[in-house]
Amino acid sequence: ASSAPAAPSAAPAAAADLSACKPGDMPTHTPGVLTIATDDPAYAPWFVGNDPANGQGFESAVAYAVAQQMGYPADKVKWVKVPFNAAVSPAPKAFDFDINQFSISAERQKVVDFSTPYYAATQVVVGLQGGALKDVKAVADLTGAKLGAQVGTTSLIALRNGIKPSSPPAVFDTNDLAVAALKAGQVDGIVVDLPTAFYMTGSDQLGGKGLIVGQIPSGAAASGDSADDPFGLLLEKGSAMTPCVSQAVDALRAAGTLDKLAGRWLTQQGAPIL
Amino acid sequence: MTALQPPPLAPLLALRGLRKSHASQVVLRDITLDVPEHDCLVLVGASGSGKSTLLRCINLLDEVDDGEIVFAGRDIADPRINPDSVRGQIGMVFQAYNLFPHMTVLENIVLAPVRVFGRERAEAEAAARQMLDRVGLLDKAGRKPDQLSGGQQQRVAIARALVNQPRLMLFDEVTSALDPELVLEVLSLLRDLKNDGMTMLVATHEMGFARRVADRVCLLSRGAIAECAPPEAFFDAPQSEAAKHFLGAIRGAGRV
Amino acid sequence: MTALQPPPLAPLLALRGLRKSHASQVVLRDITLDVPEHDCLVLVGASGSGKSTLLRCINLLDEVDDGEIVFAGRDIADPRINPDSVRGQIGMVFQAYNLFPHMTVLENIVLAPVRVFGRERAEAEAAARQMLDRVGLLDKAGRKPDQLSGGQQQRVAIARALVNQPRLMLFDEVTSALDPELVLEVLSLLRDLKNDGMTMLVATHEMGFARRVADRVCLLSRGAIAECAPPEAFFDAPQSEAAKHFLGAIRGAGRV
Amino acid sequence: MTSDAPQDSWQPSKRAQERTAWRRARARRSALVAGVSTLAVIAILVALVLATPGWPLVRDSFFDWRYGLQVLPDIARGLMVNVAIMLGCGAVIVVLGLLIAWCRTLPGAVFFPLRALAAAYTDLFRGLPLILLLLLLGFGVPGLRLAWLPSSGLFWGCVALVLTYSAYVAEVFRAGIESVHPSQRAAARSLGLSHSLTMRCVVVPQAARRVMPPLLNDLVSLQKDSGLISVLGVTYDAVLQARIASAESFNLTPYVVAGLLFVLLTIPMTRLTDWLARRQGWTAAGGAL
Amino acid sequence: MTSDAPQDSWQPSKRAQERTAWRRARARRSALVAGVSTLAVIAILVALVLATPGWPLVRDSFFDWRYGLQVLPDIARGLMVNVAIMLGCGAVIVVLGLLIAWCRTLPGAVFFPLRALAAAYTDLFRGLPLILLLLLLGFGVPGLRLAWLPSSGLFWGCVALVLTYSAYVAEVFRAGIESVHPSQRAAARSLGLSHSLTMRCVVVPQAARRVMPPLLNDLVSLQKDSGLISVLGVTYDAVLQARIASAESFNLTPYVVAGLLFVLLTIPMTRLTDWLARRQGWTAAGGAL
Ligand SMILES: Nc1ncnc2c1ncn2[C@@H]1O[C@H](COP(=O)(O)OP(=O)(O)OP(=O)(O)O)[C@@H](O)[C@H]1O
Ligand SMILES: Nc1ncnc2c1ncn2[C@@H]1O[C@H](COP(=O)(O)OP(=O)(O)OP(=O)(O)O)[C@@H](O)[C@H]1O
Ligand SMILES: [Mg+2]
Ligand SMILES: [Mg+2]
Repeated sequence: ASSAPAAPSAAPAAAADLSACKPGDMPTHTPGVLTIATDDPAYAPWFVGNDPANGQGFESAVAYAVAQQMGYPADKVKWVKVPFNAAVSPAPKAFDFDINQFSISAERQKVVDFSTPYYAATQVVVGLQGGALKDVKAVADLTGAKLGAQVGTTSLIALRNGIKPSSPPAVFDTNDLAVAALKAGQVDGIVVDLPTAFYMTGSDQLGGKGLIVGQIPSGAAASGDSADDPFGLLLEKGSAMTPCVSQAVDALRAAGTLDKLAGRWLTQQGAPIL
Repeated sequence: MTALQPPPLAPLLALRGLRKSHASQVVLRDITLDVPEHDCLVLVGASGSGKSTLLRCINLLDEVDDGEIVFAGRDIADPRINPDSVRGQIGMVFQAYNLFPHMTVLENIVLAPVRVFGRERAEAEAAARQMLDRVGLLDKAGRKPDQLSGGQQQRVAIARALVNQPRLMLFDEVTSALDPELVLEVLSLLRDLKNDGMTMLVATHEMGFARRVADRVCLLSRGAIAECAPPEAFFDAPQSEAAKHFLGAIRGAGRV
Repeated sequence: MTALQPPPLAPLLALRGLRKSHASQVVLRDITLDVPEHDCLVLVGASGSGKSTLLRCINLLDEVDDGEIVFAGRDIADPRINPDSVRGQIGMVFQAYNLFPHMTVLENIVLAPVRVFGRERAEAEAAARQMLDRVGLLDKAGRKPDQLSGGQQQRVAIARALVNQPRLMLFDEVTSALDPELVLEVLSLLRDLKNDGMTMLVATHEMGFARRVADRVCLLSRGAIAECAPPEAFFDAPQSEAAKHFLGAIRGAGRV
Repeated sequence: MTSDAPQDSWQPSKRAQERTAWRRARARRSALVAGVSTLAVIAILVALVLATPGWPLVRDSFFDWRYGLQVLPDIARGLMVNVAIMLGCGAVIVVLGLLIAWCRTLPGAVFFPLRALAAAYTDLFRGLPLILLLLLLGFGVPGLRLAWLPSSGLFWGCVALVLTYSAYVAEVFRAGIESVHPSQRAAARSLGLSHSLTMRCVVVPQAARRVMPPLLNDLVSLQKDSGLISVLGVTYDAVLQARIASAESFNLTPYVVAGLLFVLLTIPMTRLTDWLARRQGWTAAGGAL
Repeated sequence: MTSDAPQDSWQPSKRAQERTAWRRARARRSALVAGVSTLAVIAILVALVLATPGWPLVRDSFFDWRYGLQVLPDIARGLMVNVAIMLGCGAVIVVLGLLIAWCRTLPGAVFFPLRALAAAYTDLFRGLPLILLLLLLGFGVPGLRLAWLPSSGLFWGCVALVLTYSAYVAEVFRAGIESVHPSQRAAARSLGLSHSLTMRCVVVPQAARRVMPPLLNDLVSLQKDSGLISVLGVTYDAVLQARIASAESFNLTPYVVAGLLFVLLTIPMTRLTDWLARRQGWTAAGGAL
């Protein structure tokens, strides 16, 4: 499993003019304040208690770190709740950037801007202890299983391309519903990113009966241009702040802050590779 | 005419102390009446005197408040009676015709024979066509009721009721929309029916009709029977005040 | 009666070569007819001969295929005419009454005065009550039509049409559901109307009515006017074959 | 001319009393049979469910009343949003729907274009999924960045609801209008009422009562769908509140709470419209035949 | 006894021809006015939209036809799912809805319990949000782990649809049944038809035609809601396909494609039912008055 990716190459805007990045004084949505968005509900372990402003959870911590880097201390940060569709729509955005496990892809960059990646997740299969997947040792053992994943995530792509299941995967609106289906025995397993998987099995979300079956080997998840699942901060298409945000992310990565935060908030090791 | 028939033993229909009210208004009060088999009883009375209501009660379309309706020896006002078995033996022609607008004339007529009496469709249609021919509407068999004139609708309603060959027929203003010539036809139709043994209860404003067809004429006045008599006696020597008043008014209108 | 009135100059209503067909069936053919002002013209004819259709055409409820309907000097069959302005001056009583079931009797009657003629509601209600009193239904003002007997509904329909004080009244079977006494009342009502200067076109099967009220009687036969004559001439010396046949049938029915 | 039978001092005969008693007894017996059998069926079902191996898990997932009570205030607040949107849009929808139905029933060849336009409107907006209209109007229109256009997501969400539901309601009204017998129209026109007065005073009132139940269908479903506006990120309706609450706790009880609140809200609405519809005009249910 | 006027060799008079010509001309003119003004309005709107600063972004988001074409096969396949569910459930729903409406209109005190049960059914299932029923049945029931109960999510999803929509359809039918004048029922009963024959042969046929438009409303909306089963992760309906495609690309064109397909599907359904309804019985739209 990898955490912060080594190269910032995924964000083409990174090479743009950086002279406009005056700390604490950028053309933000609300002057003088950095407005950061995430969805409602915001899920653990990325956020804690559905409250992004508490600084707890990986993405909340990253957001504050990026803000700090850009010259906006915590009291100059304002959080807004923006649903997925609104974040990706062509309507004017009510935020400066949105942090919500958005995977970077070329297709998506036609409508929005991304910062350089702040995290890269691997995808794992979660089942139930004593369930149909308890004896799975290799990806080949999974092809006949009934698996599901959340719509719009790299998990779904990894499921499709990495496992190539014999029956179409079950697609869920949210991971909550995927978990409900797993609990009800409607699916044998679900594919989620590794931190989420640890959270699911560690909390009582699966009633303590969750089981991390294993990682889908990276590369098997290949969806066109990205090998793993790099998350980027999402900005309005053509936003003047994209280079500055990327610059801040790059700086945090270089300083090891991202790794440190990941280590603090996310459990990332311990899943066998299938 | 009545003299030709032997005096009937038990009435086919006997009403005993019938009472019916709508909300606060008492529409029928203490109606007692016998209709012997094969007889034609004509109900006359002012508008709103309760003629239609009485016919509806006999056909169990309205629930009476009190009293008995003895039909063929059974008290059909009793709630323990299955009204459908009774209604199948009683035909009714409504004042407003009440044809089924979504069916053609022919379908209107064959509905009951096929559905209720389980007759073959072909046979029922043949009988229906024969009935239609009798009321002069054979060429309208495929029409919808909305495409017929008032008199044509009334005749279809008559055909529909008669095709079931009921034991008792209730006619409500059966000739109101008919021209004189048709009245004659319907009149002779009713006479034929009577000769075939049909028992009839006819509510009408046509005094000529009452005079010619009735075995007995009953005057309904304010929801009660004021007088019942053979037509000659009723029209020529009325006994009750109500009948005298009624006939006086009619004479003034030149209707008798 | 006709002799008392001066001969009218221009007819209030003149039909010229009227033709009307329903789908493939020709219902009215080449109807030409004058109704002088203050006259009462009675239409008689067999059931289905086209009486109701003719009245509907005059009231522009049906579109004619051909011909002119000259009302008060204007050809109202012309599509350029606004039919509402015409209908406001013509009252009609339908064979099936067509009362509005969601309104009380009183509301039925005041609807047009208030909405079309812009009269004060209080004033309109007073007029409506007066009309209701004339037809003997003042106590039923607050009832719904479904709670009335057939004859009561017919009288409400008459009141509803008359309260607009139209220049021409079209009555379709206006006494069919009425008892003889009421017929007399309605008859005198129509006579009063005539004396007040109303022009009337009445389709009826009541020959007694035709004889007593009509200035002229017209026989409609198979969609065409067979004969038009003053009542005495029409009933006692019919000219056309159709009229002779019609009257013969009526005599047989004992209706004249 | 005539007058009704006078009131009298009638006392039901013994026969009538016996009949009434028999009818009552039968009604009571049928109520008893139905009540007992319904209760029995429910009891058996409940017992069956409680005995299943999965019940404890399902109970914790769906029927955690303690948690339900805890989220109730949030969800009730969300329900207020549903109700507010339903009331606001509902009024516009009924008026617009009536207008469109009206256009569709205009007579004569002259009004063919208006009829065709109204039909096209109905076809289009009834056919389009609400979610598409919400996205298109809620994001597409503000995305055009026109200063003089309102850019409020709530506004455009309401517009989407109005467009969709007015198409449904128009069809409901059309059915009602066409169910009024043409002779009623003829009678009104013969009194001199114009087409539009005829519609307003005679046809629509009769139609309105007949269409009450399907109209209420649409209002109930509008109330639920009003929550869809929250895809635009502008409102917190009851279902979104339930989703948020259930995401926090991995517990689906909030959905059950929201569902029950919706039911509690629709029942009085149903009774009210039924009562309104029944107050006037004939009524069939429970009648004599 | 009587007979109609015989056919004749009538030729329209010059006056009649002139009137017909005038009527035609007026109809033509109104069609022209309406057509031109509609086109003008559309053209102006389109021009306005095209000129906005945000248009290129909106175009790329919603009207990327190249991308739309690319996702079309997936979405069309999804639509087949919608249609299949709609047809399968639709049949059950109509039958069940009719049955419930029937129960609600049973006469007499004896049937009060049945009426009350039917009313309770309608209240409950019309009021519950579909999403709750889907979750409860789709996850709750299989969660009970009863071997003898079907555990297919698709099955329970369809049950949820049937429960919800049969409540709606029951109300539609009830409105139709109650709109048939009681005198029709009286006439049928007087012929000896039982209550149920009266319903089947006289009342329901008349009601059915009157309720066609609202019934179609419910079928159209069922067709769209059938996609909601996909919250259970069991089907790929058109909207889910659109969501998957658009979530991958952040492009909303797939929704537009799905929306257009839905509209294309509902239009023939609408025309068909209109035609069915109009074939029999009176009709008002475009009539003479
Ligand atoms: N549903 C009802 N509710 C209240 N009153 C009613 C109802 N139906 C009828 N009535 C009243 O009952 C009385 C009798 O009505 P019915 O129809 O029996 O009269 P009728 O003798 O047939 O009169 P007609 O000769 O005019 O048809 C009338 O005064 C009428 O107003
Ligand atoms: N909508 C229609 N479609 C087809 N034919 C119709 C329609 N309306 C009426 N007719 C036919 O036109 C003829 C004339 O009907 P109309 O109602 O004018 O007769 P009428 O003289 O009033 O008869 P009645 O005395 O029975 O009321 C009838 O044969 C009838 O069947
Ligand atoms: Mg009567
Ligand atoms: Mg007629």
